[in-house]
Amino acid sequence: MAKIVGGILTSHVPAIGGAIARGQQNDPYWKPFFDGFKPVHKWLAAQQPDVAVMFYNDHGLNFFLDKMPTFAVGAADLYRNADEGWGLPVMQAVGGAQALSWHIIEHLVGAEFDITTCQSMLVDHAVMVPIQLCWPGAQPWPVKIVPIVINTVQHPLPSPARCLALGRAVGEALASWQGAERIVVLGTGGLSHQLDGERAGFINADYDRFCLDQIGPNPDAIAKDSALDIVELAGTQGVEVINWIAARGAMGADVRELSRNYHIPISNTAAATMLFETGSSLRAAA
Amino acid sequence: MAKIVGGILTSHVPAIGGAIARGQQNDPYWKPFFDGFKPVHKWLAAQQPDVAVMFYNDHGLNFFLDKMPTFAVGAADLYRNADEGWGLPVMQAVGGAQALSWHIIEHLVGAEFDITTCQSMLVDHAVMVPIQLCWPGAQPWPVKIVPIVINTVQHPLPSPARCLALGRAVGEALASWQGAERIVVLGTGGLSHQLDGERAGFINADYDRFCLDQIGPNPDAIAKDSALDIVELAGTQGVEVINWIAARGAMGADVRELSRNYHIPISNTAAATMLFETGSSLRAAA
Amino acid sequence: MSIAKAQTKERGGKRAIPGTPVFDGEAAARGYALNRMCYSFNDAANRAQFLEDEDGYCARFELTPEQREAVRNRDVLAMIAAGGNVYYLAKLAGIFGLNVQDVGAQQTGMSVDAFKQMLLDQAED
Amino acid sequence: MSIAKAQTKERGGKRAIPGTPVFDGEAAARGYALNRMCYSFNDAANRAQFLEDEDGYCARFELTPEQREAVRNRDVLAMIAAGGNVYYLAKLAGIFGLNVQDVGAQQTGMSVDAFKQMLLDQAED
Ligand SMILES: [Fe+3]
Ligand SMILES: [Fe+3]
Repeated sequence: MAKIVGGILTSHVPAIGGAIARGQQNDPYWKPFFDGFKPVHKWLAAQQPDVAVMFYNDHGLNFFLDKMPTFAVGAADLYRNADEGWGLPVMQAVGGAQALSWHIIEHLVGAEFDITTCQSMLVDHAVMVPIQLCWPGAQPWPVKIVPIVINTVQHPLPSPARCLALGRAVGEALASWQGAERIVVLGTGGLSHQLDGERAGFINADYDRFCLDQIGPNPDAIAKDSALDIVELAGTQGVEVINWIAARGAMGADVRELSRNYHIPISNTAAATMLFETGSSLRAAA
Repeated sequence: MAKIVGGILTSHVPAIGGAIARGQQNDPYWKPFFDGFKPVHKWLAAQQPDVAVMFYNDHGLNFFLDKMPTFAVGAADLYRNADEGWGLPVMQAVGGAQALSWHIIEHLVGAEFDITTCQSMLVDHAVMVPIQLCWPGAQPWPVKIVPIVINTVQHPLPSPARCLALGRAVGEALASWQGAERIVVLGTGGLSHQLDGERAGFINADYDRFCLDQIGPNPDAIAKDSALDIVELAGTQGVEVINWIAARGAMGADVRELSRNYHIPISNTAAATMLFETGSSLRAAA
Repeated sequence: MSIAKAQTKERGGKRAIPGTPVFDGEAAARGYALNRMCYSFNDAANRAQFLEDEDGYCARFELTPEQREAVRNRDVLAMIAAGGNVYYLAKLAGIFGLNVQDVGAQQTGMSVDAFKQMLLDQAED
Repeated sequence: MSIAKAQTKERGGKRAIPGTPVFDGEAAARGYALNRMCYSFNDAANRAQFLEDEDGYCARFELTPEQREAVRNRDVLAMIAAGGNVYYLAKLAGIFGLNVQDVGAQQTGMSVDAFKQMLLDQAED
């Protein structure tokens, strides 16, 4: 039986990829953020997950407005990264956990989630930056992925409550998967930031603290707000926290926070990283 | 206030488009099918709808397996037809009811339907054949459309019950639309047919009669079966009847059947056409 | 409803409907290259290129040997066994001048005339 | 939660959040040509073509006069007013060598240094 070993929530700011490419992890500007991954590295070395189920949003690499899914699930055996137009190095492709993808898809459609299935898909910095952060320098990447993409670009966005329900349905699918994989759940994006408009540069540390405190024990408290509420509270791109909400749903009912890091600013963003142990791994340890 | 004047359900077999292009409507093979549209023409001339909300499935023109939505809603102001690879003449583009599309999209996402929005989209014979059947020779086409695409290609398909719920949610959106349009709902595809496998040529007149009898008064009776049940009962492509189910949902609770036609065979298909007056137009007439 | 469903079997935990391909994830993963090639035939220029150089065109889309063989033999059941989906395969059949009756006849082992007659014989009146 | 939401106004029945573009259907319909052009900038060859012949490139994507003017002036707020979405516009900004701090400074009327300092000043510790 597959096992959900835990979950990682992290920002995916493109500039982090640039800092990695330039080896700036220990520069004063970057060190407070990268240091947040030390407990994650230690935990991953111990847990050795085989598969990462990743909730994120595409930033105009794979999806355009001609076909913009609310929720998309990858079903490929390989996901290529590509040029996004602003100079990040193109990363090595990452393998897909294809059979698990189809298992999740069958469960989601059966549970009345109207997903778009993607048998070929490019993955952008929202996948590649977190992978580089979790497994720095690893080649080939030590995990296969199931990418799950949430629309944060074109309003109307899915409600945070719907994202939480999606995550929980993915968690049910993982719980019923008969493979032997060790699975880690990732949610990428956020926290508060806004790139566009006269309010560009907006950061809301109070709201971010609320999210960091609630996402583990009480994600419904975050998910009760509407997507537009979160745009107002966290900024136009801060709404990417819906990826965290969905990922949290997939972790199952019980989680224990193992580490957290919060740092302002990385680029225009309040950057955060959290690590959770899940109920199933807690039980295994008990 | 917008008004839903009625609904039309019809097969969309590509060969019908070929027969129209060759002017074969009165040939003995074709006449029994085309004659079924006489009451539709008379009714449309009286009702003069401005907008057609069309539920159909794409046949590999606009969507491929790289991005295959369960439900997609068009949001363009113009929809082009294109070469599908087997020789049908390319039809004149049809206008889009763009503001109504976004109204429907807002309502559907708010009601937790995880649709894909399509701001540019090619429409295939499943749109153009029914339009030619309803408005023969009209140039420009007298209606603008809202295309709503249901996945009948890649299993898992949405459950028939989910399709009915989608249609009902679209009906709610139409009922709350403040525009002055007269709206007709179309559902295209079916009835029983199977193109592939050793069972190719399968037709199930008993099941089709059941659908024709129930779709008006009791669509839930059809929608209670699973998509695979319907594949078994109606054939691999006969499952396109889920487009009819969704369209029926959008017509509202009360409909009155005005005409029906059923004819075997058109190409490999049991071809059918139904015309319904909707509750709102019944009330207006009363 | 009084219609009895045809006998179904379970195959690897999945429902099987005799003579009826269900294009699920497993089939789709197997068939991706073939279906992608067929999808390209929406474009007349691509159809012409295929007719000019079938080998080169199939190689460009990285068909599996099984898929290449099925295409070479114009064998629709073999294409389906190799993961082909009929919505896409129909575009390939069009290149060969085959319509859905021709394709149906081939899959059922009938002559085209017999297949057409079988369809007509299902008329109700 | 004790955080008071910022004041919002209704504008044509829609919720407005001050200084905060909401990329809804209306904006998207207005901005489609501009966003489509920006999406093309994922491809380095397209970025080079734009730099070689900006007028021709914008004409090919049928930008509206308002969009063309906003691009000519490198005016991000005007691009957004013309329906641009920042996820796509960021690719255009990249061509001009502007990062998100440059873009933020321009939109807020600050110098880039002041904008960066504003970000740093929000640090909590
Ligand atoms: Fe992001
Ligand atoms: Fe069809």
